[in-house]
Amino acid sequence: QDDGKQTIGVANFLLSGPYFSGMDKAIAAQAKKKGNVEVISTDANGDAAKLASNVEDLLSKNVDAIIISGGPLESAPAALNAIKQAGKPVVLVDRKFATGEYTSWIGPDNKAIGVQNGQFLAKQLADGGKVGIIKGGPADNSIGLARTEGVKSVLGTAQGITLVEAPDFGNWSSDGGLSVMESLLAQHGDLKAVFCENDAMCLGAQRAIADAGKAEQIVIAGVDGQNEALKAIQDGTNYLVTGLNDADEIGSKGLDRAVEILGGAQVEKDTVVPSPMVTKENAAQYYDPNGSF
Amino acid sequence: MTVASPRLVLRGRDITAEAISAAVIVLLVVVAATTSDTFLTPVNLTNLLKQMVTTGLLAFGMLVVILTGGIDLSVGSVVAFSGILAAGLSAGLPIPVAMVVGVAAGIAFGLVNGTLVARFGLAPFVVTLASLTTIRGLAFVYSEVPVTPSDPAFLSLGSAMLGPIPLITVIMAVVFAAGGVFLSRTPAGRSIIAIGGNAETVRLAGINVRKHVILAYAISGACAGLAGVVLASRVGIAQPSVGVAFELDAIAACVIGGASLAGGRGSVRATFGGVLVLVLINNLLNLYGVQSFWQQVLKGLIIIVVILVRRK
Amino acid sequence: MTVASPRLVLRGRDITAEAISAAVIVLLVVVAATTSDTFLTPVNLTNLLKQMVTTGLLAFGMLVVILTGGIDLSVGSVVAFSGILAAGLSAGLPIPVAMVVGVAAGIAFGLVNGTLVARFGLAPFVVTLASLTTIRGLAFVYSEVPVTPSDPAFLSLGSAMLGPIPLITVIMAVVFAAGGVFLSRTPAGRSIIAIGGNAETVRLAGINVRKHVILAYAISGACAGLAGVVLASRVGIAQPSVGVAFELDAIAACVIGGASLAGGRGSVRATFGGVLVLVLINNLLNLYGVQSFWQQVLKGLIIIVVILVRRK
Amino acid sequence: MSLVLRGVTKDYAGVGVLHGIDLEGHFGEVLAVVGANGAGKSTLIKILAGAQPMSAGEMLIDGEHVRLRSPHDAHQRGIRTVYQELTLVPELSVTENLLMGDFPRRRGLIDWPAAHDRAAKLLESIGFGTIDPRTPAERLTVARQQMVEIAKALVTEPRVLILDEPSAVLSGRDLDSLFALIRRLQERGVLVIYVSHRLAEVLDLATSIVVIKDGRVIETTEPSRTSEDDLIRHMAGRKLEQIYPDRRSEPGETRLTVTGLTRAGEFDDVSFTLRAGEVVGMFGLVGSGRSELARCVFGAEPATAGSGAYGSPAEAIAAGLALVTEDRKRTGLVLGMSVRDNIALTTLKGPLIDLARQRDQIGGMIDRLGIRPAGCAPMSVEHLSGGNQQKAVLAKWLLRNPRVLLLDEPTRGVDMATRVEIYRMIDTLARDGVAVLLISSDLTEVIGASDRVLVMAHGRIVGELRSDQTSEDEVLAHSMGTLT
Ligand SMILES: Nc1ncnc2c1ncn2[C@@H]1O[C@H](COP(=O)(O)OP(=O)(O)OP(=O)(O)O)[C@@H](O)[C@H]1O
Ligand SMILES: Nc1ncnc2c1ncn2[C@@H]1O[C@H](COP(=O)(O)OP(=O)(O)OP(=O)(O)O)[C@@H](O)[C@H]1O
Ligand SMILES: O[C@@H]1[C@H](O)[C@H](O)CO[C@H]1O
Ligand SMILES: [Mg+2]
Ligand SMILES: [Mg+2]
Repeated sequence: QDDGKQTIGVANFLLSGPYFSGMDKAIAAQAKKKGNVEVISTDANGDAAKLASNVEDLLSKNVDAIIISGGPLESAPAALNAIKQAGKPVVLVDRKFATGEYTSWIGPDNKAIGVQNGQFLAKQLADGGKVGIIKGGPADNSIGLARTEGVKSVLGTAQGITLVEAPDFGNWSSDGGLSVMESLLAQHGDLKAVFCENDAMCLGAQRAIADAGKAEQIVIAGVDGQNEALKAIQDGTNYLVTGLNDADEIGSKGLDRAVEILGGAQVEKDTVVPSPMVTKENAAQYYDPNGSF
Repeated sequence: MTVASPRLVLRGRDITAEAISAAVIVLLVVVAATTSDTFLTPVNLTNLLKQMVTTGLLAFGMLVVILTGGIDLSVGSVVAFSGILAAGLSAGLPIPVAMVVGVAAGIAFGLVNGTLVARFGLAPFVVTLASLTTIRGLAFVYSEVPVTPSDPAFLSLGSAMLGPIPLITVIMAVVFAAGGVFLSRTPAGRSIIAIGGNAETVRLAGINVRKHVILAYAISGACAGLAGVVLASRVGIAQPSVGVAFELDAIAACVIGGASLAGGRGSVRATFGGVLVLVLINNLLNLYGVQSFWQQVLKGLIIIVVILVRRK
Repeated sequence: MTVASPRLVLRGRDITAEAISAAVIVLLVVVAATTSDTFLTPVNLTNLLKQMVTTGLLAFGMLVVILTGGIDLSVGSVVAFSGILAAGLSAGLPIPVAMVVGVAAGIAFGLVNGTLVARFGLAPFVVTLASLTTIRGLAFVYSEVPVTPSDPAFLSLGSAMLGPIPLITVIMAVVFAAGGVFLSRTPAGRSIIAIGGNAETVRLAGINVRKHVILAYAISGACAGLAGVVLASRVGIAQPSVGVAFELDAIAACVIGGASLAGGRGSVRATFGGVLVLVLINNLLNLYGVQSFWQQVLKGLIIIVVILVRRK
Repeated sequence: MSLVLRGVTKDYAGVGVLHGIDLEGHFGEVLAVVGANGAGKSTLIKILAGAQPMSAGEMLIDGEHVRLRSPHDAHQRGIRTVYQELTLVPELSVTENLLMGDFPRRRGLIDWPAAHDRAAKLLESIGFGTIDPRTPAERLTVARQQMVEIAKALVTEPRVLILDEPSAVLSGRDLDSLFALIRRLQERGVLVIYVSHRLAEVLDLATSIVVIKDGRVIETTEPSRTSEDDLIRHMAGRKLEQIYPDRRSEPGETRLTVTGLTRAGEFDDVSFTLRAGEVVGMFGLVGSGRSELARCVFGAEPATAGSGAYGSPAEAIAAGLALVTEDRKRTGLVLGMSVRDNIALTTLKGPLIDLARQRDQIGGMIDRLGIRPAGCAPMSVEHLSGGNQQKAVLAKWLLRNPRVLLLDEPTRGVDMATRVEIYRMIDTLARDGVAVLLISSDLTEVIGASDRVLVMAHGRIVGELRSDQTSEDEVLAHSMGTLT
């Protein structure tokens, strides 16, 4: 501490998703750039109690600040309490906790992303049509819910548009998106568009649509800006749009934020990272074939 | 703990399990066909044919292991590893070679599982629970992020059709047919079944028990590897996180088909029936638009009802 | 398949399993203490004490079921259901009452599992696999969204300390102590063990086998319910999605402790040892800063090594 | 004071096993039940024990109608049963197996020292005092497990004690203790129902004898009014001309040479040879190491020293050996499989098994050995009676045309008529040039069916006698170490 070196602990709830591991990497990379910041990363592997004890572990190692990447976890009051008691700052990235005290949060406006997608699709389907929605799940995942809510807030009232929500969840993964899309297609062969709560599911859905020979008929809208999705958009496929939810940017900004706080700066409590709409026109600008996510 | 009920016997073979499975399937199909407009549409039927492949392949491999009195919990992780390996290697190797290497990786994991069980006498449940963890870790170590094969030919295995039937469904059917012959007509197959009944008796009959147990796990590994390659090819993206809890459906299919987890008892045909039951349940609940968590509630209850009905 | 190796016997009791577990634990502790500065710090030790609670509670319940020759895969879902029920009810009921109801829900699920196994003779693996699915669904039916108890007192169970020891660790220790007495010194406990060895003999001795099997599942349900309540209180929020795959660690703890999944064999002390082994592995890998995916790889391998060492 | 059965019938899934059994037993009596394999003795006993419901008929105790709904029901009425199959919980101690469910307690908790004490006293009082009550049942020899089974039935003194072939695994002093025990119980007014294929001991022990054939009582008699031959005639429905064939062997080439074979803790420095065409008997008291020796020669367990043993069962089989083990349920059969699949185990040939050929071959062997019921090939082997299961094990090995046949207690639980068939078969095999080792605890058999007898005691061969020049007394004396 005297030598100006700072240690920042990262508590990941679940690393085994490309988005989350991408964010973890971005945090580490940003720390390296700074030179005097060391990062200790932990993974709770989806266990809320383990997240709490990982946080306690980090505190016992006397880290200067903690970054929590909560993923599908809705909140962690006890962990936040422990950090507060230890008098350390905590920065949340991506996931804003529903309850509990934190120092600062950096993440997307999920509802806004949904609205943006909704508006794009409304324009695309000027003549109306059926739009499928594929959710990630489970039912308690408010990030996904906010995105779908955003889409619905626009398309639900749009002229001539009907929404069909797949009953089953796509589990945020490509194979999940594929099989949910297959079921959706069996019942609604007349879909004109599909929205998925993230790109991974859209990529699976795109396969199912192609297999069903409906690539000409159905357009796709996603969220995240995952490499494969950006490429598909850039290549001019029926994958038309995604709302950028940049793991790299959020991760590195999260690290910056923690460092600023340790430096004594007065910081904004909640920072929304803008989620620009990515389409064929601007995809090249965001697509980095060597990026980690 | 229960009293034996009457059995159906055909040419000396007890076909009660098969008959009940068949009845349950017919019932599900009739209910589905009469209550849903979508069920009998070509699109939905093709969906069904595709959706049974992963569970089907895993269930056959699982059955072979279960027959020895073992269990293979690692199959979901093998699916992930083999898929991502094949996808990754397809960048530098001819696609068929990459896919064969993916399946071979599954066989290798099976050989390790089998050796730990047969050679060192460790409990199959824990061995494969540990390898579930290790192999999942290895899949992420190989690539933390999903791998998308650049050559679109990687997708052809997963999307090709033989007439109205998806190629991968044909592959699964071939596995089941060959597996049926293997278990009923070859010395190795008969030995595997007998080992599950009484390994010591089999050993004293001069049969190499270890070799056959290892073979059983290798078969399961091969099926899981194949399922992983097929899935990656079908989705077009190989993910290290895929396949979590796949072992559960595979085991459920075997048991719905009347296999005994104590070993020695189980039928290829009835296991296939078990796969159909699971796939039909999922399909039906989706067609009816049942909410995801109510689907879970009902799926569990239906499984209970099915095994209550087909109970000996 | 292996030759029996020498056994350690103390006053007529075979303590080989306990002795080997103890040796493994001592080894892990010595390695940890000498190679990591952090391991012996009070904070880390407290952490260890807390980390063992969930797995510990589940492992004890699991052991009781395993002793009967069964298995309970539903515990992770029960953790979720009981936690969210207790948190939800705490809005209207006194917190202790809400918590007791949460545990009672676990018992109720256990009774259903046990009845399906004992009364209807269904395979425990599939019964509890099905109830795993159904109960998980019910947790979401109860509340789709996480429940945060408004009264901060809900958190006190999870955070209170008795001197240097967390209250929840004390609770777990009491469960193990009482459980040890139950299994070794009460007729019901002995009957449960005997049932796993040979249910028919127990029935012939005029002991109600069904009742005891149901009791075993109820105990597992109670432990899972308690673990769920404790977890919700410790995390401060109850989520219907928690507890996935918790059953695996619980089973692993029992088997590392030498329990036989065929039933009749298993020790409370050695199971606790198994819990310690798992918790120590996790803690060590964390202390050494091993990357998450490599942690999984190593965890699986270490489990294999441990059961190889303690193999009979 | 009596127990009466009237018109008891039993069928399994429509197949009749018992057809109207009438039977009367008085307290203070030893009622023997004899009959061929599959006659229905064990089934009858399961009904008496409350373990199986009767399909029709009635049961009266002291003139009062009783319906047994469960074994527990039977226990409550003082009826205790020692089954043909061992029923101990292997993992649990002898004490616990004995007292199961009825432990001495202190402050609500089981008092283990007191429990062990009680178990030790019980074992002592019935003459089985050498068994340590703290030992897990699975670590006892089969014979000792059988004694524990008997002790278990006596924890609370029964009014009716049913013993289904208790002597099949006992020999020497253990057998004497059992007989003494039965006599003591009889004197105390217990009704002992005793099932055995060993007719000599039946005639010695019983006060009355019931012969069952094909599920019917065909004779009720007393020892004084009958003879072994008589009983056999009733059981088999025909007269058995001669029990043991005349052995007149001219041994050929040496087929097996065992030299200095040792397996630490089991047997020590054993040497013997088996030659083509001879039948060598091997006698010893229970625990003398005969089974271990046979298993070791066959390659099932490794030897510590010496030569003559094979490296694995596969090697032994390839060299023409066959081993019929002493415990058919644990090491001879795969219980869940059909009779056919069991018999096929030693002759699996690939790549594809010729099912038609297999069916013919095995059908022929089933006919040759007269395995009952007819057409049992697709039946689950666990539904066969004990004796027929034993024949199925034999069939499995005979299918391989072995050159050396190791038989460990091949007639355990086998009825007299079938025994005679087995002796004849052994004789025929030997005449065809097979070398046979016949391990048996039945003195008469071991001398009667062999050319020479090896006697084992404490893991060593302590004597070799020519069968036509020795006596039961002499062999027994060798085995007890009173002669050298
Ligand atoms: N559960 C069952 N299902 C069908 N048949 C059975 C069953 N149990 C016994 N049997 C048949 O009942 C008949 C009588 O069997 P039981 O065991 O009573 O004979 P046993 O006289 O005791 O013969 P052994 O001397 O060989 O022990 C046999 O033919 C047997 O195959
Ligand atoms: N008195 C005894 N009590 C318990 N175990 C014994 C006793 N004597 C020998 N043994 C054990 O019995 C085993 C040898 O028994 P084995 O089965 O080979 O003998 P056997 O002569 O074939 O008798 P059995 O008729 O029981 O088969 C050895 O493991 C030995 O340690
Ligand atoms: O915001 C993230 C990403 O969209 C990811 O794809 C799934 O989890 C959410 O938390
Ligand atoms: Mg019998
Ligand atoms: Mg023997």
